Amino acid sequence: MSLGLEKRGYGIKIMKNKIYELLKIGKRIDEREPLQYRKIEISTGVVEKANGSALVSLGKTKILTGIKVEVGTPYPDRPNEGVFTVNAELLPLASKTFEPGPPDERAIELSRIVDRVIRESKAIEVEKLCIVEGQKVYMIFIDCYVLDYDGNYFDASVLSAVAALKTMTLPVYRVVDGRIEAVPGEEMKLPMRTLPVSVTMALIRDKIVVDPLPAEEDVADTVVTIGYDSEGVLSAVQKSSPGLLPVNMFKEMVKIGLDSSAMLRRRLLEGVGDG
Amino acid sequence: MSLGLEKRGYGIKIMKNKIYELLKIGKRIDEREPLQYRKIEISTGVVEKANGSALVSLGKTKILTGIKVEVGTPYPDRPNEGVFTVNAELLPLASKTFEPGPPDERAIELSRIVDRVIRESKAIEVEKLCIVEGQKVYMIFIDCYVLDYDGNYFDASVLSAVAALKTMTLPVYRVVDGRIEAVPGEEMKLPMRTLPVSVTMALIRDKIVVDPLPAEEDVADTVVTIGYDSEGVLSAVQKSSPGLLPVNMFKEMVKIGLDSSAMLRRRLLEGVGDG
Amino acid sequence: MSLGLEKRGYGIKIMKNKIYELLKIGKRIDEREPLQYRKIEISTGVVEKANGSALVSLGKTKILTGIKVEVGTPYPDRPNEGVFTVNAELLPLASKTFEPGPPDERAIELSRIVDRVIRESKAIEVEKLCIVEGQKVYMIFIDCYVLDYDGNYFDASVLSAVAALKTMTLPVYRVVDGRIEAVPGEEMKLPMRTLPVSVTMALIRDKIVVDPLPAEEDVADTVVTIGYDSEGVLSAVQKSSPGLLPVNMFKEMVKIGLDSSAMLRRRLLEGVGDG
Amino acid sequence: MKIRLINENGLRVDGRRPDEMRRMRMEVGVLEKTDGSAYVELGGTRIYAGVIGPREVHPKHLELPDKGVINCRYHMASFSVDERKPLGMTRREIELSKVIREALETVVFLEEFPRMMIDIFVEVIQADGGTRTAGITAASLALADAGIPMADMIAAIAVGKVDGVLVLDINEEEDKYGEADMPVAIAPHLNSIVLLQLNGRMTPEEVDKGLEMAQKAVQKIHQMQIEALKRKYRVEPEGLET
Amino acid sequence: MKIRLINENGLRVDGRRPDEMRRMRMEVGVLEKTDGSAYVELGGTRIYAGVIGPREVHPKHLELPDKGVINCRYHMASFSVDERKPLGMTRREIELSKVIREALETVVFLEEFPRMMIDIFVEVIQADGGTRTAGITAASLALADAGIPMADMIAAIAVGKVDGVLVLDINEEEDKYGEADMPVAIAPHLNSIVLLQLNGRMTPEEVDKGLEMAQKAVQKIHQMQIEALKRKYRVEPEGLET
Amino acid sequence: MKIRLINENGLRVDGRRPDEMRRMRMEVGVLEKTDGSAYVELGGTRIYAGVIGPREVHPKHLELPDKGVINCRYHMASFSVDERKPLGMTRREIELSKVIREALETVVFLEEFPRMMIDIFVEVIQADGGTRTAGITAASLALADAGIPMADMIAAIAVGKVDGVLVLDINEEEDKYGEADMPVAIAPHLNSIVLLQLNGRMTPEEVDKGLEMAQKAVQKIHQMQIEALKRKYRVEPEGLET
Repeated sequence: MSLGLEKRGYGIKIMKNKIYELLKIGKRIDEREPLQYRKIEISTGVVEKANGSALVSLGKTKILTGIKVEVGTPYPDRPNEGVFTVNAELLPLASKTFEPGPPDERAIELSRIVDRVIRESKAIEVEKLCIVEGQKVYMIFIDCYVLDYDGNYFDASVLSAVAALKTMTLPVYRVVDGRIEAVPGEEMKLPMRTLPVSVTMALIRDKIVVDPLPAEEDVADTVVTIGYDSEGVLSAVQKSSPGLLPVNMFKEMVKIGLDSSAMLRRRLLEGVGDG
Repeated sequence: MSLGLEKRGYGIKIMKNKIYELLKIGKRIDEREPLQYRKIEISTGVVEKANGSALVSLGKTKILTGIKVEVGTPYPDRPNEGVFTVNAELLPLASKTFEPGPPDERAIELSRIVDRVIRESKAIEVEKLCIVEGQKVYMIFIDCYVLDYDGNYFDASVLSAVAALKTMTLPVYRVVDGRIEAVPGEEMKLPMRTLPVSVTMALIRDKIVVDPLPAEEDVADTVVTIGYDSEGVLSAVQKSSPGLLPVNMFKEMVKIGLDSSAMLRRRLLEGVGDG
Repeated sequence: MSLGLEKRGYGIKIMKNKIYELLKIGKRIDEREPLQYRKIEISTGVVEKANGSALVSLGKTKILTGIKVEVGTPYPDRPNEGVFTVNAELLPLASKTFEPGPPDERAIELSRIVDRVIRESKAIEVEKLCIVEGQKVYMIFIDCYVLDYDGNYFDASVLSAVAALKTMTLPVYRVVDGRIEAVPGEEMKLPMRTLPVSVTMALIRDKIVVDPLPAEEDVADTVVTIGYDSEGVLSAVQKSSPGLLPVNMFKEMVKIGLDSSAMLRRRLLEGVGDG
Repeated sequence: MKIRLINENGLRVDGRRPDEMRRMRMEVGVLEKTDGSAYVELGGTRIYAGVIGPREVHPKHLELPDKGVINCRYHMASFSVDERKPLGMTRREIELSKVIREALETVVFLEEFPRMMIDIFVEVIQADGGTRTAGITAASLALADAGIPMADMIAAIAVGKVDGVLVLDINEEEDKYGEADMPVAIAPHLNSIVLLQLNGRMTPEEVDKGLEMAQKAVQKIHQMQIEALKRKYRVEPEGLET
Repeated sequence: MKIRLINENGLRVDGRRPDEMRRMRMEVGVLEKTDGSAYVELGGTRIYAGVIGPREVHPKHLELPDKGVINCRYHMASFSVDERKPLGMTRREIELSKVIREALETVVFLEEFPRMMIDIFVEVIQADGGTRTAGITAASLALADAGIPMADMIAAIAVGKVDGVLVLDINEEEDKYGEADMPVAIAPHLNSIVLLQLNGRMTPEEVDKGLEMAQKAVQKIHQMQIEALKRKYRVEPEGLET
Repeated sequence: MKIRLINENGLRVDGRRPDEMRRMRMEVGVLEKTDGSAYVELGGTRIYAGVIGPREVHPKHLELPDKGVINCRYHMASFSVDERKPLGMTRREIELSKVIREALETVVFLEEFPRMMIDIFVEVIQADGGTRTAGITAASLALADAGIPMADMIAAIAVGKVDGVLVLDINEEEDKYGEADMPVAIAPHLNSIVLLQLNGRMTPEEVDKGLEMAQKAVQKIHQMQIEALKRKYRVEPEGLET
């Protein structure tokens, strides 16, 4: 069951007017410009026990992604492809609106968006993650934890997951007497095709802002996240909030997002030491 | 935990008197006679993706059963028998008294009664559903969904499940190089020994009615479901409601049920195109 | 989530004064001396379907442990060791404070303490429970049910579990044509190194009592359980309640517990017929 | 199905005649913390039942203004059966909790407990056939022990069919390899069935005959229940028996 | 990915042209116990939607003083898909329940139902592509059938890309082996998107073009919705059609 | 158990002396949305703790009229351990949540928060031994940072026994292959233990000696806690350090 509980009373209307008046003169409540992201910080390799990890700050929002690699069985219809899964948790210390317990619909939506941005852009070369066809493949578990939530966990999680993927290492396996074993001391990088990023935008009346704050999301008409690969091709879209999205406003978002995605990818490359 | 929450206040007593007065002159609130079923409609093959399916209406009660076939491992103590399981769900759009979430005790009781009527009558020749002894057998998943609930989901579910079984097809497997594979284009019918049906009766004071409406169940002293095979042998009984059931009234029910079961089996055969 | 809900109002304070005044003259509310256990009764072999079982009464507290043996796969890093697990359930008929449903934190703590007392004392010679190295080992399921709760389920559960282990029998397996089969009529005892017991003590101001009653636990500053093996070596400690435990009081407890453990072990040996 | 369940002398696997019950033992007031309790042994089947209440309904929104509610849990210990039962409630246990509750609900005067709840816990320590009927017999005793007013004290037994013969009180082996199992609970003074199930094939005549066997047995069980209650509540004449 | 989804004549696996929808059938008022209901068939996709409410919020603490709340469950029958779906809600179903709820919430006048709840149930009987969009189309009809006041009646369709070609209303095979799936729900009179997702690779230009295809199709679907409602509510002129 | 944990020079696998702690780093106020927070690093162990509250009790029926309630969750990230930890709470995490809560509850003046709730969240980002003790040290700092009045500020450390030698602050390898692990939390000004567990074999004398080692270490850790708090709350003299 999905239950709608957004409270939109008079306070929201006053706030919306205030935010909109600022936007009309190209300003936001935290002094940013409409199409400006907050400060991005990326640290990788922060959890040595993980095969890959990255802590990403986007303003005050903070996401930690860790990746674990196991060896498992491929899906029967994809016998020579590795497998990956994405999970996201909204830790209760990240926000007073998050609760402990099994992932709620927001956490599930987040994990599925991160998954989609990565999967549909074909970022991971899964066909290079086969060890023994039909029997043994790499299984990659990508787990994102929201440590601090101050809006836009979508883009921060994608950055964090991709930074962790880009910097992770996998053990190398060989087949000995029909059994696989890790080659001691050998490791490999994850083969990747592209570096997908996502851009989240809020529509406030006729104005679009990127990387919205919670207050901006509260007053927004709607919120949209778009994933792009390195060639500027879209790999995922999610309208993640109720509200009307005029078709022309969405077309505008696709363009704005494309610009932002290039900036985010540059920051990502710098952050993983490839910039 | 099983929790009893039936509310039986004054309204129920007035209703009971009214229903009983009608019964004394051989009438029911919907104009039926005491031992008359509501209109039965049976459509099979309604879900092409299922191996078998049937939509059954019993008055305004509507049940959709779909069957999926998989290949699995037999139980160790029955190495050459196929396996079947029955599940039932009370969809929340079928009644305002059904709630989304995991099956409650009513749904579990329903699924177990349908299972018992089929299993104990030995309707399915499970010993013909073995592919490789001890290793590979057919697994048959019978899933009943209550789409509309206007009383007596027991008999309607049994009819729906048996109609789906009777009209389903199974892929034919052969063993090639120690592995099993489906023979392209070949299918077989499910081997069946008998066509079990169930008859649900409500006792209202000293009167018995078949196929009770919710209002009749509400005022009934108790409700009993009896399963019969094609030879008139009982395969299942369930008193599914609190209340006193005098022994002689139950004996009467066994007889009434036997008559109704013959009628239901005729309707079932017509419905599956064998009538 | 662990939620603290102990209610400590004025009633508790009055009770605490009363209990403490008695303790100052070496008495307890049930006439025992501070370091005296309640009456212990041990019956073994009470459930024939189990491989081992024991019903233990400690005053009015009653624990039934049953043990089932299966054959399973060893852990990869312990290819030639058998496996055992402990589970504990607080049956709702044992106390009005227990609720049906999945084990709560108290039940989980109990099962983990019983596990620790047994596991860390190396009581079970797991390396003798291997059937085929890396493939087949004995799996021992120790399930403790609290049937009646009148305080101190820790020590009673350990007694019950160890009595069941000490008197249980395991089937003997042999390998025939690469498959294992039970040798008909042959059984063996569980190989054990030591007989661990636990001693639970409550601190009430500066007084220590063993085997506390619920009323004593309610007023206690804190409660501690210590496990000992046959040589008087500690294998487990658990402070299982909030409250301050002065370091010297704990050192005192370690000594008191050692004495009580010897008494408990004697009772255990009598109870299993080895005394 | 080559196992023979009735031998050439017409006797059953455990030597009983078809209409013979296993040894049954009952004791009332066996638990310390419930408001009523009982222990029932029927052959290898062993069961504790405990009743807590009437007490406040929890959670609150389930309370009824004009009558009490009954909660019932039938639960088996993991080691009570041949193959270890997984922890948690199986679908079978959930179904049996329902039919046992409905049987007991039939005789309890719920109108006397508006806004209250009565919890009934049936714990199967060992299962050797007939656990639901022995469980009802025990729960009924526990309710009586708790002083809950009832229209009648329910007693219950299972009838079965093995090798084509109707038998009383089937044990697990008969249940497993036999043709039918029909558990019956009866309110004896009201001459009415309160629980009835059938798993397996029986003709209408066999059902009739089985019910009669059950009715007779229930009279005896009911008598034993009364004895068990008397044993607990009897004013002991000068320190005789326990 | 050797399966060819567009043949030499530019036709799709089921013979359709790229911009051709599958046969769509709608019926309103198909369920007995809901306050509003609808059935939608789109090719092999078959969906029931039912609306219950407005009614009291349960559990109570979820009620809002100034507006109503909407509950939505998108659920697939176990046999609706090629490989049996396990019982219970998958993560996919939970996500789709959220986006469908948000789409519908956008147009319902929630302020008119303070302290009330509206339940929307979407049951997928068979899934052959486009279940979320057909589900929204059905749910929207069910809301209208229940008399819930709405700013607009939503209609929805998926656009996809297969073998490099933009196609309308992709079926399951196209979804599985194709390059992209873009479900779109639109409030036609408000000319606004209310649900939008994309799985798969599309250039900005393709997204634009796909949206235009969806907009056109949605107009048709909206018309069908109105026809379906009319069929139910029309005063029949002397016993014509059903 | 052939792994040697103490070498010929009496040094441990990571080169430490038996009574030597690993490098410990603490920082207060590291999270944005909690009312108090801390980060603690102890060797490879890394932990965040956050405190939310006092706030209204949810669900309502758990509130106490005369004092506050404390909720505590100790939780490990899936990748914090060598073998990926499954999502959800393991039995170990549930037990540790209980003992950590009880330790903290001992010193918080709960009477000052009638009808209120304080949530304590301990998140283990990487586990290299001593997570529960480092978690308590962090949680205690977070409580202080949140301004919750406490009788004392708890500090904690684990003592262990490896190759027969008592060692302070065992790391994961020592925990795995060693003989005993004894986590201890102490309220230093009250000179009392607030958490104590032992897994493994230790003689009474070793337990005594181990406790003394822990007591000494706890004094140091407590001092570090005070420094960490000062760093945050100090009025910075003209732009010095962070």
